[in-house]
Amino acid sequence: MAATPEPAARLQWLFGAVALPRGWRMGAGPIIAAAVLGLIVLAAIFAPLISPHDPMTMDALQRLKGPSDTYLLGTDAYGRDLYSRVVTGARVSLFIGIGAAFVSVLIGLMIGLVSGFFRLADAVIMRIMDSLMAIPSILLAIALVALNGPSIWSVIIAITIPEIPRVVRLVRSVVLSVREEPYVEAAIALGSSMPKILWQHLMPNTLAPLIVQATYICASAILTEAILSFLGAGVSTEIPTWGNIMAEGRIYFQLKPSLIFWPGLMLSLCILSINLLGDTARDLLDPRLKKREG
Amino acid sequence: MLRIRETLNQFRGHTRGAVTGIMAAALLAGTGMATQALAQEKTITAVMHSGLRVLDPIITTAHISRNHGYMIYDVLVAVDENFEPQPQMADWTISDDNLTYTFTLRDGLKFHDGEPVTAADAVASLQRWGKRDSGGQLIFDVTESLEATDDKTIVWTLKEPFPALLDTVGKQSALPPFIMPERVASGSADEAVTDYTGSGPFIFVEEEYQPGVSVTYRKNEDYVPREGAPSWMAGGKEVKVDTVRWVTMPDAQTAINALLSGEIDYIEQVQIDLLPLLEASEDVVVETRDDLGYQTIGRMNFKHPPFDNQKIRQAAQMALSQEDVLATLIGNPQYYKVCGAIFGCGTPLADETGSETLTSGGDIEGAKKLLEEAGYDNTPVVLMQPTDVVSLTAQPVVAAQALRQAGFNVDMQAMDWQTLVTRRASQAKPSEGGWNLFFTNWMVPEINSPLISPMLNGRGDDAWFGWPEDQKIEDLRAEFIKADTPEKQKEVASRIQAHNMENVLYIPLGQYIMPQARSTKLTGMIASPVPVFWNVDKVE
Amino acid sequence: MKFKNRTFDDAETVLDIRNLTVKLAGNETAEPVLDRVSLKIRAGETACLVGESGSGKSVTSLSVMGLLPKGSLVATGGTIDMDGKDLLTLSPQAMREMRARRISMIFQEPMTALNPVMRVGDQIEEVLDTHARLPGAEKRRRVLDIMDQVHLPEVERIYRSYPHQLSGGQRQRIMIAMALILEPKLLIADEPTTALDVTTQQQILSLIGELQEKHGTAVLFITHDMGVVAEIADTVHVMRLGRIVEQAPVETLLRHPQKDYTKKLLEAVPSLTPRPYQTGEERETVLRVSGLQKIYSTGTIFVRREPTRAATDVAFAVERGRTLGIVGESGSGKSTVARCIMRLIDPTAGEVRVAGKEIATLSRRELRPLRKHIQIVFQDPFRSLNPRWTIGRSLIEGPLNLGEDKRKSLARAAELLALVGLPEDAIGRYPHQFSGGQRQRVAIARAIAMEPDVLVADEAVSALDVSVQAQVLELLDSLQKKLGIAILFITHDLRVAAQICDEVVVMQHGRIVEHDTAWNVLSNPQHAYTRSLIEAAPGRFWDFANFRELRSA
Amino acid sequence: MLGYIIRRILAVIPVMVIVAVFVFLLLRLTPGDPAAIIAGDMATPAQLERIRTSLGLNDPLHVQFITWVGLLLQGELGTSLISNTPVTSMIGQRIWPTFNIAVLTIVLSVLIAVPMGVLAAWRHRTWADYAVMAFSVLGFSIPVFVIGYIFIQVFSLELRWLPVQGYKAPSEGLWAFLSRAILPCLTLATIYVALIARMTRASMLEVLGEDYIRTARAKGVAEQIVLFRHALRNAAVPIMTIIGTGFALLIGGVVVTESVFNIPGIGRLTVDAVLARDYPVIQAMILLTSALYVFINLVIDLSYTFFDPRIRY
Repeated sequence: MAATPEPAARLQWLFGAVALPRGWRMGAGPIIAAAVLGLIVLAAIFAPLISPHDPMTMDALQRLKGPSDTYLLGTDAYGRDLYSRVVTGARVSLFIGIGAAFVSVLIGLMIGLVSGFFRLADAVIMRIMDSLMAIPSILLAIALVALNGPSIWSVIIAITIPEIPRVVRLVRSVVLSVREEPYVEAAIALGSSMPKILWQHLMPNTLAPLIVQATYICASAILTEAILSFLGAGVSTEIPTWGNIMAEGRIYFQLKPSLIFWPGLMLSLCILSINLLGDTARDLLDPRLKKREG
Repeated sequence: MLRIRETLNQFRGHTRGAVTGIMAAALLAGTGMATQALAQEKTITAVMHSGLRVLDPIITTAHISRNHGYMIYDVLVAVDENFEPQPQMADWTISDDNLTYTFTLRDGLKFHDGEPVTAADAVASLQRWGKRDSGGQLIFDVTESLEATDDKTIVWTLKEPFPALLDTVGKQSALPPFIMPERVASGSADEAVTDYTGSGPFIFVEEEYQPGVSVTYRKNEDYVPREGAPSWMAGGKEVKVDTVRWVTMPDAQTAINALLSGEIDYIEQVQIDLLPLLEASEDVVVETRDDLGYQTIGRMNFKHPPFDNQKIRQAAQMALSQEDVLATLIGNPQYYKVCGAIFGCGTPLADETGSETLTSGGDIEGAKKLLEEAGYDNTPVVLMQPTDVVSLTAQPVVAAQALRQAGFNVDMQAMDWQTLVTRRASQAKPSEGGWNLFFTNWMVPEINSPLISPMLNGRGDDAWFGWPEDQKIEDLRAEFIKADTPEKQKEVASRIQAHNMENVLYIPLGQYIMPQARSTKLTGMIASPVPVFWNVDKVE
Repeated sequence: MKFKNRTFDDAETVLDIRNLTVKLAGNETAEPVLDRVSLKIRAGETACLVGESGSGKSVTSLSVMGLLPKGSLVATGGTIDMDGKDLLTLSPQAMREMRARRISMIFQEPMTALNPVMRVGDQIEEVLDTHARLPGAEKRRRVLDIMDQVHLPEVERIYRSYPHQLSGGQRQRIMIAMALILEPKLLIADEPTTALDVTTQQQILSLIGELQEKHGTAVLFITHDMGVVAEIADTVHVMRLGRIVEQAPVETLLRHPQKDYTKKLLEAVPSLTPRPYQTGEERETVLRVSGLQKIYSTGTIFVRREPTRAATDVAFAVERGRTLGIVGESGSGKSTVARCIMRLIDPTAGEVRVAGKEIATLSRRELRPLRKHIQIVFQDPFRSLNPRWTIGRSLIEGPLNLGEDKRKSLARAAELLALVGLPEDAIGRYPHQFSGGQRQRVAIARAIAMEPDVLVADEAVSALDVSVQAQVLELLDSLQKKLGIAILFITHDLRVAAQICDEVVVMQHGRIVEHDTAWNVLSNPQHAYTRSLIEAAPGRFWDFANFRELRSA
Repeated sequence: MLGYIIRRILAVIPVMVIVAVFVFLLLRLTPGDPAAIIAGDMATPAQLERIRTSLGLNDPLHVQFITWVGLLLQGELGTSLISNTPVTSMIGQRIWPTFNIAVLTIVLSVLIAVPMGVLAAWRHRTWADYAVMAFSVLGFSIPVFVIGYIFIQVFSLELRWLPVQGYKAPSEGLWAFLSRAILPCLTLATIYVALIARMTRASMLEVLGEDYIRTARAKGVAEQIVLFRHALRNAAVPIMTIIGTGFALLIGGVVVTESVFNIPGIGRLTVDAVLARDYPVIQAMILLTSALYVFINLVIDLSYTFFDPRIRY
């Protein structure tokens, strides 16, 4: 290409011309959210370095101890260091969140593009998607995890399957609305092939809403993992996740609330941040809301 | 604050009274039981350790179904707290050659439908039980005939003596021979019964039964208790309340809060860690129901490497420490006991031979050495960990850590209990859906004799999960059956103990007790491994 | 041409705006949106506020109503005087009481301006509920009365109707009824006819005039259409970039514009005089449509509905280097025809021959190589370019599809940009960096890049300001001369058609009612419908560009 | 309208068929053995095998499927493998607590959330808006069971205003019902309120930017009438939609809430059934909730005609 677009223009490419309003001021909320999330991600990455103890090593003599110099936040029912577990838990929880978001967006995007553009496939695909939507996701997740064994991947798959129809619908609705746009019709008139139109004209339009959707999937996946753990269908307690730390600690809710409090706090902060960033992105990317806000 | 709370309590008391009034009125209108003074209706609400789902106590060994069995059924013979068989529904005589047992039903036995209990009912029930219970099978292996000679007399003739017959028929766990009407008991032993007519002290209220949630028992007004004080499952079962409701609470803390606030009367099992919540209350008593409690155990798969090698089994056993397991599982030393006896400490056959490493904190170094000698090739050990059963989550985790320290390559796989139960039945290779090691808990009365302990079966594929082929244990068991004096039995039992530790048929990991908690309003509850609701009164 | 020439020297001043300044909220340094606007309207007067988009016309009217969007625009200076009160300083409550009673407003889009989920009768009645306490029967009588006054048929039925059940003209009548029911002194009309067809526009304009006369209402009329100005204005205020550049009585302004901007604005208004038909050499026919038909069946297997005939028996031909205009009001089927020819939709029957090849029945795949012969320019310049693509990428999309070399195509794209009058560096920029007119030039360049035989311009200048419109029309004309392209020009605007077309086809209800040279159609219309279209064109006797009456008329 | 309803109901058929096949295969092709839970710890492999045969679990898959579908077509949901009780009567016992709690939750949520959302949109970019948004983001960020525990701790254990657990039917007295239902409902409502408030706000923001709102204001109509008569009704369709789709969320919450507050509802029934591999119950429950979901969304689609006269089916 003759001219390389400047960075701002690259962003423009992703979000479309309507997306980035001029003179937009970022409130404090999203900045704090980004900072918190950044810290959590860093903690997750460097978990082995900042954990004073192995998060899986038990010490029967140190069960349910309060905070001390050795155990920053105390210990759990197996005498494992709570602080190290919460920090390490960030890894798995984030992995599940990001993994579920990534997989469902990827699969949903493919199916949605096809469905949005090919009438015949659409009828069949949407029936199947409607059916998947109709199955209550938490029950499906419990069933899938209980039946396949509670590994991280079965949790991710269990969360992903109910999310896919939502992504498909989103992508499809974008495709359906954009395919009537004059520039797409112009591309047809210019003799562009269907796959090319699909991928080059339509697909980029789905990215912005998909990013927003991905943040919600990520947040809800982390929450769902916690709920699955609570119901006894989560990841093995040997691998700490915020969900199963809480699930293990829940019977001590009154005696030793810190077992729920700290992972719960981290989880809520994390999801709060992701949701806030998602909301900010949505407010930025949604031209309808923008119109009103000038 | 305190004052406010008091006021609030009073307020609450008032409203609750009002609500009870409304409810009572509704009940009156609904059932037409206007004559009975409802203020005197005594109901015990009890939170049991698990939800009742299988109503046939013969088809399953689930403890909750057995407990249910003791509520609505009665047994011919029952073992008392001294492990002595005592007459319950029937008295007996034994012929001099020890081959013929004659049982005579006592008077006044009636099923809930009003029909008298006959010898034919008992025979059908015993026969169905014999198809399910392993001890029962052993007896029927040597049975010549079992007949009802008249309405009250049952004659059981053996081909060879079976000294433990009464102990087996009178055992408390896991499958006691409950007596059902013949029409019910003559059905298949593989299909659960659907007619819940018993002759026991309580009547099952079918309309109010919610599987897994709650079950209601009404007092059997026609039940005639045996003379004498109750002792375990023997003695007089006198019912002093009108209704007993068992409810399940999936959340342990909810149950405790409910007991503290007086919404329920009784919790069958309290997690030791939560005891501090109850200790502060003056309205609640925490106590142990019996001193035997549970034995927690590990079982290996003899069919697949590495545990098909006796030395490696020994190495694994050597690495484990009962203290570590119990401390993690239970925490409070008051409620657990390091015990190397496979038949359980506090039982007649208890013997701790060969359990030194287990009871003294494990010997990681020794295990390492043994492992090296055995030429362990780093085959992964697939260790199954149930995530949804509180009393089984700690053992695998502790064991995995110890085994790893000893040099094992441990692959701990988490699953829910159902998956574990399914998977342990699989004889496939561990890499193909099989397994190497799992843990479970037994009530001590379920394993306190070589006759009933499922782990001591050495018949290969016909043995319990793990499938050891061990002729020696089979010989020892045969010897035990023949032993006709307690001394002889004890002697054989100690050899069985030694052999078990040597061949590592299973690893006893110690004993623990689950205390119960009850409202101080409940009085007269007897000590027994099985929670019973006869003899209990509720005083307001 | 007769202009209104009443004097209002004695009339009472209804609204007096002085030095009104409006700024972006929270941005004191930016250019004001309105810069010291002063404006006086007297009883019975129609003041027209004209200007191109972004000139501040609507902001002025919203300031008067006190309806500036909260948090984004604020009035920072000046006064708006009415009834001796400064509207800018009134409390919200007091301002609410002024509305509908003293000042009312009607808006451009009658569809969106009416609440879609309320019956229109209730919406009118709500004005009475808000400002007057009347018994139910009296209320209803007054509502029906005003509905009668705006010449709505079957008032009882319409009273109970929802907006979507009415036509555009009826909806605008409802809006007018709502605005005038309390006989306010001032009516603000913000482009009230822009969204309407030309015949409906004429009716609405005369209705406003009629009611104004009856009630002596002052009208502040906002429009971009000089024709409308010539028809209805007493006084004209020309706005540009937030300032009033010229104010004068209508005739003075149209005959003797003082300011360059005003002149430019007037000169850009296309003349209704058609360009003379160039008879001449026989030319090759590049597009031939015959028997074209498009039927939409809306029924389902459960509900039988009458199918909609969007186009019936449409036939025409376009020769190389010529322009054929298709003229008609909304719903006449003109866009359907364009889209069928482009094969964006599939015609139900008929033939479309492009460059000698029949394309109406080809499959999409077979069609693709033939696409180069016929290209299209759409109405909305903001949506016809992919916002994520650089101009260059958009321009070479077609050539690349034809398998051309990328480097060569880019070089050619640069040439094309020069051809349509855009700077060369535009090639690496994005659509949002350009104005509407510039984008339309890019869209034209993109179509031209395929070197088509036929260019379909579907309302290609309708969304543009009049000055920009003139430039784009000029560009099309010059391209046609240079490249010999045939143009199929679809428009609702007779003035534009007169400017650019050699031949005109007039469509109504999906059928061609008249087909002749532009000259003949405009100067000697044969069909009644064509005549009504021409008669409805506002200011049709005035030659705006030359500040005088139309000679030929 | 009637034609539309018939068409919609016909369209449900393929959906339910896919759900049924999907669920059936999902359950049968994954490990798990109901016979094992029935028999308990001491059963030998041979005994398990006999129980499996008697339950019909050893039949070929297609035979099991046909048997099940045959039952379904007769309106039978089968019998629980574990407790031997007809599934219909199990669901019959357990559905009312869930239903009552769910209805109360939805009513409560709408009553709280809609005014919140309207307020936030009206006072856009003020502290009121930020407060509502903060709440609705927070509502999404705390696991349901944690919310439940906090409520129990505060209202039942500290303040002692309400019982900690249990369920009483409304027929047993309104206060008996409400005192036990209020905490689970509030717990469940948290996330639902967040969802609805957020959607109300977004939808209202969009509507408040519409021309007819400007028209209403130009008429001098008071602000609350603008908000509630003009705006809210136009904003209703997306709000209704989210109430419908949020139903799935509610089911998820119900499962957890029933555990925390010990309510004998269908949520726990399903979880227990899954953990026990009680296939007929799981199948029935998923089929039932799916059908309910489809039905609720049909009702919601029909409700659009009430809010928006332009929508005609």
